[in-house]
Amino acid sequence: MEALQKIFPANNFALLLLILGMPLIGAFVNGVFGKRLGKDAVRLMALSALGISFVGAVVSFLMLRAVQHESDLAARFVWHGWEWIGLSRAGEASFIHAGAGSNLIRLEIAFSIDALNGTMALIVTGIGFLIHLYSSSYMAEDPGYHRFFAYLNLFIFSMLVLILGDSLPILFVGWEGVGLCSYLLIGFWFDSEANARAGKKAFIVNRVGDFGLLVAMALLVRYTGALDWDGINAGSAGLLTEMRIWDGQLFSFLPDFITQPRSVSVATLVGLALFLGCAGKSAQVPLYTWLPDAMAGPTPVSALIHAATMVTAGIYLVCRLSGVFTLSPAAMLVVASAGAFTALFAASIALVQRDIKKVLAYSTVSQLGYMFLGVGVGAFTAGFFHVLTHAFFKACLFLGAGSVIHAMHARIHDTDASQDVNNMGGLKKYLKVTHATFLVSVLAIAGMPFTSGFFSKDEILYSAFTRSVVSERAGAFEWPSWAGSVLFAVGVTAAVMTAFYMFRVYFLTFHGTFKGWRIVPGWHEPHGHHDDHHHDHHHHSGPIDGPEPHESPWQMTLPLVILATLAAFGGFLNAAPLHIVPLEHWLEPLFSTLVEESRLHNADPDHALMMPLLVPGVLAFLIGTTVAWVIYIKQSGAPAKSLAERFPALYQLLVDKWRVDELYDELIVGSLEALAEASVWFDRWVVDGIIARLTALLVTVWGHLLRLLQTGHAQAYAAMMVLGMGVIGWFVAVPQPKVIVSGDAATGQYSLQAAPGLGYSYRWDSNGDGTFDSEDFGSTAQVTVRLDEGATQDVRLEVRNAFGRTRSGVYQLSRPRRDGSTAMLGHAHGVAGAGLDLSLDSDSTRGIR
Amino acid sequence: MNPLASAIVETWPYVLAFLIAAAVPSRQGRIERFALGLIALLAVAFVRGMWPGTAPAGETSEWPHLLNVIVFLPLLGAVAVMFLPRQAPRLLKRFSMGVLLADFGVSLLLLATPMTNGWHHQYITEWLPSFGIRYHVAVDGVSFWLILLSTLSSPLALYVSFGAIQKRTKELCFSFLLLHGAMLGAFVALDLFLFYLFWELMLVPMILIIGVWGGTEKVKAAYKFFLYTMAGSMLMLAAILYMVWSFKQIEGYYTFDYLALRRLLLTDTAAWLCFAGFALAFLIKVPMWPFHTWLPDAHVQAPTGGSIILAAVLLKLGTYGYLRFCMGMFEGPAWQAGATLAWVALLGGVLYGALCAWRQADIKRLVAYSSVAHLGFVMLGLFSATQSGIEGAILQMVNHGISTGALFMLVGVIYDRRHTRLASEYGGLAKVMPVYAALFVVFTMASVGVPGTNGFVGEFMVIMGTIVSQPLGRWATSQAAVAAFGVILAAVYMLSVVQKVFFGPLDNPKNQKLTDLNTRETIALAPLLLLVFVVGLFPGLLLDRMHDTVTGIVGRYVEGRVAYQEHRGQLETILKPRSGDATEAGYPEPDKAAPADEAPSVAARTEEAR
Amino acid sequence: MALSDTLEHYVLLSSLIFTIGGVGFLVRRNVLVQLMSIELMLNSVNLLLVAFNRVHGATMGGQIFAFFIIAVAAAEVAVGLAIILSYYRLKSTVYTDEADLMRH
Amino acid sequence: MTAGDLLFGLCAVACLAGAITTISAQNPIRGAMGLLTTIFGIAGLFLILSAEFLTAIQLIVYAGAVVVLFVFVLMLLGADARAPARSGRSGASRIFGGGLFALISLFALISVGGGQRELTRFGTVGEAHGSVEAVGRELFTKGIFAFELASALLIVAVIGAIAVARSRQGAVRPKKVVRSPRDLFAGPVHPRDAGRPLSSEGAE
Repeated sequence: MEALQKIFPANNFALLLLILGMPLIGAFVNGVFGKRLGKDAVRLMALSALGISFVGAVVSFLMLRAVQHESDLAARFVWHGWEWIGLSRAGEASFIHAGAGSNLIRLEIAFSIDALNGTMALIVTGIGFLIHLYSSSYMAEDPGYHRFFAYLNLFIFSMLVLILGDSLPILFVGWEGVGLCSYLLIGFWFDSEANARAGKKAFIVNRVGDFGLLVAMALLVRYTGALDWDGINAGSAGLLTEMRIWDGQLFSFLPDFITQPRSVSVATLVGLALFLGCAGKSAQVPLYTWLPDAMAGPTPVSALIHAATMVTAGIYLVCRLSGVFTLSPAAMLVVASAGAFTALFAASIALVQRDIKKVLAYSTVSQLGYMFLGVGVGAFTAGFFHVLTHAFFKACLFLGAGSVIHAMHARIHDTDASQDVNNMGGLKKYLKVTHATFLVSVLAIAGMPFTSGFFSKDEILYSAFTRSVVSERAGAFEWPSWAGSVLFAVGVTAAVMTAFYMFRVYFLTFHGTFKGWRIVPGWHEPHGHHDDHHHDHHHHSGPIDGPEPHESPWQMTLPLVILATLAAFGGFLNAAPLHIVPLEHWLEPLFSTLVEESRLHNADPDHALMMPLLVPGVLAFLIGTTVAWVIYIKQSGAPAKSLAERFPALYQLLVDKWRVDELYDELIVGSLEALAEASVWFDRWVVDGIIARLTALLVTVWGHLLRLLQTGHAQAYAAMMVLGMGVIGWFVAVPQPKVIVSGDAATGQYSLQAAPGLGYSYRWDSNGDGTFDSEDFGSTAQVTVRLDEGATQDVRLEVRNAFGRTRSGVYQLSRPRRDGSTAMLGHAHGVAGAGLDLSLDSDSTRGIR
Repeated sequence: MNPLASAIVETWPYVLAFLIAAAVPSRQGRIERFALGLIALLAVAFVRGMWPGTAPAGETSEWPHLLNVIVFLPLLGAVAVMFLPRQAPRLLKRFSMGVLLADFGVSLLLLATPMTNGWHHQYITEWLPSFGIRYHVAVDGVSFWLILLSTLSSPLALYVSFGAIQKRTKELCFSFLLLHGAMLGAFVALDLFLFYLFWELMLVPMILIIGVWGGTEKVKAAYKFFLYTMAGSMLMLAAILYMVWSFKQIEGYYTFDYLALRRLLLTDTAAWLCFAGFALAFLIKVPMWPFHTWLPDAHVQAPTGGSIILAAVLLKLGTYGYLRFCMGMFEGPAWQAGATLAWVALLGGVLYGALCAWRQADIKRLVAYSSVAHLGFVMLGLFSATQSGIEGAILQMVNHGISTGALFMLVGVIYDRRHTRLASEYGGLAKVMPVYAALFVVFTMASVGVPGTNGFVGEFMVIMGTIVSQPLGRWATSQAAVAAFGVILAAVYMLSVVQKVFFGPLDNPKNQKLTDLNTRETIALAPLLLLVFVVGLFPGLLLDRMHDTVTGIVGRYVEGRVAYQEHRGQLETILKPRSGDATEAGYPEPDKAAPADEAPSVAARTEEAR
Repeated sequence: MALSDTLEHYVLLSSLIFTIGGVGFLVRRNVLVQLMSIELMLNSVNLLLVAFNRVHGATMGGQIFAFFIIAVAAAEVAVGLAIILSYYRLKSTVYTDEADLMRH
Repeated sequence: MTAGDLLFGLCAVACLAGAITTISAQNPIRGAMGLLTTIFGIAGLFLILSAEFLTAIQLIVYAGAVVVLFVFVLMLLGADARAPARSGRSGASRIFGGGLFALISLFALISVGGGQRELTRFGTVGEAHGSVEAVGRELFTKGIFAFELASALLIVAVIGAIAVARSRQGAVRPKKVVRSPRDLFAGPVHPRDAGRPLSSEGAE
């Protein structure tokens, strides 16, 4: 251990590179060279990559544990990469102007591992390894083998980046990375339109969540000035500032609740934005719709991504940023109630689904709801604990379902039919191991006492009843007193439903008689690929004969066994009622550094209510189980049918998943499409019409008008020329008494420069006495005049040109006073002499004698 | 350690990169393997050489003629092409490729200079002294990367064109070389006359490329492009002349130099008009709503190579010009207009462009509208006028050049095979063209801005710069939110086209026999593919070099705005004081021979007698 | 006073002739008449030159000028008439209405 | 009222009358005759201005050559030279011409009559002024170069006249003009490309 700590010091923990790097290398090799290397090499590469990084995760976990043992503080190992980008702080411009330059928020590529994400990394790599092993035989016949494992390794890499990233942007990298991988894996059999569409839907719904994450990051940059975990927690005080989100600058006749300004603390905004991201990734209301469709992917993918790891990223983020969330009770209440509602809602849908994977998917959504309920009420350990246990039993359930489907494909080559529980039944005598493991996991998720699910779920319910989040600030939002009990009630109801639908699936699948025999023969493949490898039984027909469903190879059963064991006994990691709580001790130092105790209010500090509150949980398990047993074993499904017939509308509504997808299609997608159509129309006809077509039209019109002048007759052009010459000749023939006055008010020296012209001769009246300085015209083109301050004087100029025409102009010069009253220079008035016509006035012309 | 070992330690990354890349192609082909290996090796060298902190410190000696070579090599090449025989197309192709690659190589020398604040490789010489017009070129952290971007993308574009175009090779080579030289000139020119000259010179070869080698509506598109750009640049010319004149009124000598003219503090109306003149020219080029409609037509009609150049470099001249000239010379108006224009960039560019893109049947048209959206981001970053906003904008210019250029290349690939660009014609292509599909998805993700790719870094920095921006004022937060929303839309339209083209059943019989990427296309796409990840993971390589310059720009912007506020409402045009820092090296001093001989402006106000 | 030895009268006369010629050139559409109008103008200029030469009697530049103008006029008429002929062959008319190709 | 004045009056009247006839006659033959009258009048004025040589030249070249040439052409064209049946626009143009005439002559009158300077009287000149030998001497000493140029010009003019007037086979059609810059893109850039499609999709 010491040796290891020497090799990997806490502040430069290069072991993380190994954990992260191996899956990446695996992805690259499998993706680029896999086709040439062949299946065995691909399998070897993928498994070894996962195995090594699992070992690395274990080692670093042990090292963490060693450190935390000797010091009860939260241990944390960091690896600093390189600087990524620098971001401006708020108010940059002002302190640049102050000459301070711009000091940036340095974001670096850095990874860290501590109690929380150390555990997470164990789950990801460990369960990831098991599922890789499983898929290595499950996908054996698929032509896209190398592609599949490349995606899978890439996913593990992105997931590790997500949980190990030391700052929000790095987490975001992994966040989008897992989204991308799930997009690729859902659409793995892309040649059916539906799968591709499901992948796209998943990606885009996740993008909606990412929008929230981006906004949250922006707000954090502005108000905390940091994006790495430490910095955010350090600067989280800045999040308490109120932000004006609505200033009622509107018409006064509107009611008050519109026109009065509203403001909310930034922490709430950040919390809600973050939760939008979490809801997108962890399939919570309102963004859960993508997860059931995501079952279009191969079953191991559903187990790994859509049950065990990726979908829990939201809970991880809430735990990681618990310091920010707990600042805003409102946001936390939203998180908790959204979780509770999701748990109930998804469970209600799962009651009637026929597709085994769909049932599991909705149960996943519902369980994720539980987790959010847990973290929402501030019981982060409980929520995270449920992440763990859920990873165990749900992965096991999915893999078991995969094994079942794989067995069903012996009979049926059709995805939908092979996953329909009504086509199964009685499988327990064919699939022994699968049946056993499946049963264990069902018990766990249903919450049978002393299984993992029991402990985790009941701790969540207990905390939901007792705990709440308070804010130390006066006037801040406070939880209503009934919140706890309502959340608890909802949780228990959902628990009943969970027990019921899980056992429904179990009974329908493994008990009763195998209905697979009676399936009409001749299932022809509607499309090319399947997650099956029984092409030899492709063309069999005849309902009775044909292959029997059979157990899967060991690569598939071994993971089932391991996971089932974990599902059974994993609960003792944190068995609060028995006071065996290693996990709590393990995580407690971390959360105590993140969240001040003052923000979390616990109505039951001395756990007096713990035992009583176990009762409803146990009852829920018993009720759900017995009802399921009665309906599906005792009376073999008759009551279910009769119920469905009695309330057809309700039943259909549940089967159609409350028709939320349709709602979204109509409401959001439809309106967006309409908007897009409108803007395309606008672009073509309005923007282009005005900017381009209208301008062109104007130009054309003018062109046609001016073209009328172009007769093409030389005479017309000549006529224009003559007219022009006439005008010029006119100007030449008429003398122009123009003067440029220059000078400055300071000295009072003004000089008048007469314009030159054809044979011009001038005479001046420079002193303004009305008589010309010299009677006869001379060649003096310039006179200078001296003025006193404020004095004003007229200067008269008479010009005679070659034809003997004369004209005269008068210029008024005035010099401003020191006080700066503006000078009116060269202001002309009453001009004696010839006007603009050629009138022969007396003083300027002698007629012909 | 002995030299051999150290040499091995030094060189193993290159060797490794070379070997891995050379092993990638599955088909036989010595050239392809070698080229890919070389490209990977160069990428590694780039990363190692440009690693922040490793830049040569202090004043390295700069070769003054470097920019002249970079600019005039292609121009001379264009002249030389005119004298080559058109009967020898291979000679023509090799010659012009050689010239462009040589230009690229020379431009790599720029990397050696640490882009400290101020001008580098400055070269000044009198051109038309009587009008104070000088040949004044220099490079700083902003134009630096754009030069490299164009010197990189031009050879790729020409190389791709050779695959598709067999007609009039001579004219093609001539146009590309001329266009290349003109663009580079516009990026480095610091004399407004020189800038205007190059700016207009670009139009001629571009209109030829669109109009001669374009699609069915090529002439219409070429006209539209030409008229739009021309309309803007005329106003810019008027503004330039007015500024030169008013500078003469004050200092008494003519100069077209940027360094001198940016000192002008015009009267309010004049400042706004001149700003509008410049801004219109640049915003049309960007293009920003509502002047964007020339872009889809031009892109759809232009040949692949033309589209690449158009998207990768030509549009950047608009954004570059806005940053350099509008924000550099009219801080006050730019500051005030920025708050409004940011909304235009967001609603008209990011959202509207994305929505329009979503509904396009023609893939190329879709990519064109996506450029409108991307450049909306760029402009938003510029308007935000924060360090990270502007850096993100410049980075986004480069990213857009990389990813959109690659996307146009990829669209050209299927266009060459099927001669249609309608997405509905395709479907399930991932079956027959796996490599092509993979690359398309990668570049789609880059264009959508998935973290880890280059697109994300730019958009992220822009959004983060927007929310803390001061010019945008109280709207900064909501604008950042809208910008973030634009990220969703990007995913919507890009993924829909990917799904339409590559996924689903391969039902169109015409697509059954499509061949995957050929050697030429692979080689052309490889460097862009590497850059996507290099920039996405190590943006510091680029940001490090532009950092000082951007800091200086932001500082000048803020101070200039303050000066404008003080000068507000006065009737006299005055000059800002010389800052005297490094950015004023090469300021045009008046030559002794020309004293201020202009009479005081009383003459202007003299009225005439009847 | 005497009419014949006053410069202004010659100037007046020649300007009148010139004007008549110009008007003729502008209003008539018969190419031949236009050509004649040109001749009129040239003659008026000749007259002016000679008259001024009479004022400055020392030299004879004006008359020399007039001489050359006459020469040029002769050449112009020759070429002009030739052009008219070919134009006539082209359009089979001597009226300038038809001659509007410049418009395009 | 001297003989000179009388002669001046006659010649002036002749010039004006002839000029007006020239431009107003419907029949070009009459116009040619009017031109002849004007030429004779101007010749007379030359005589008054003691430019005997020019008088002779005027009569020989104009009356002898130019007018005769006109008449020849008129004969050649025959009736086609007459005014066409329709004479559109003539009314407007006459008004235009008349107005122009009036305006310019008014301007001329004023500018001659106006002004305060004395009217310019001719001085006396030597006998030799304008005589053949005087003009000849000037011509062949100072103006020899111009003289030679003029002869060259005449040669060129004659040759040009022949070249232009020579009748070709068939009528000459006007060449196709570039009606719009669009045509710059149409058509091959080089003869080698003639007949090939321009755009790249025409390729296959």
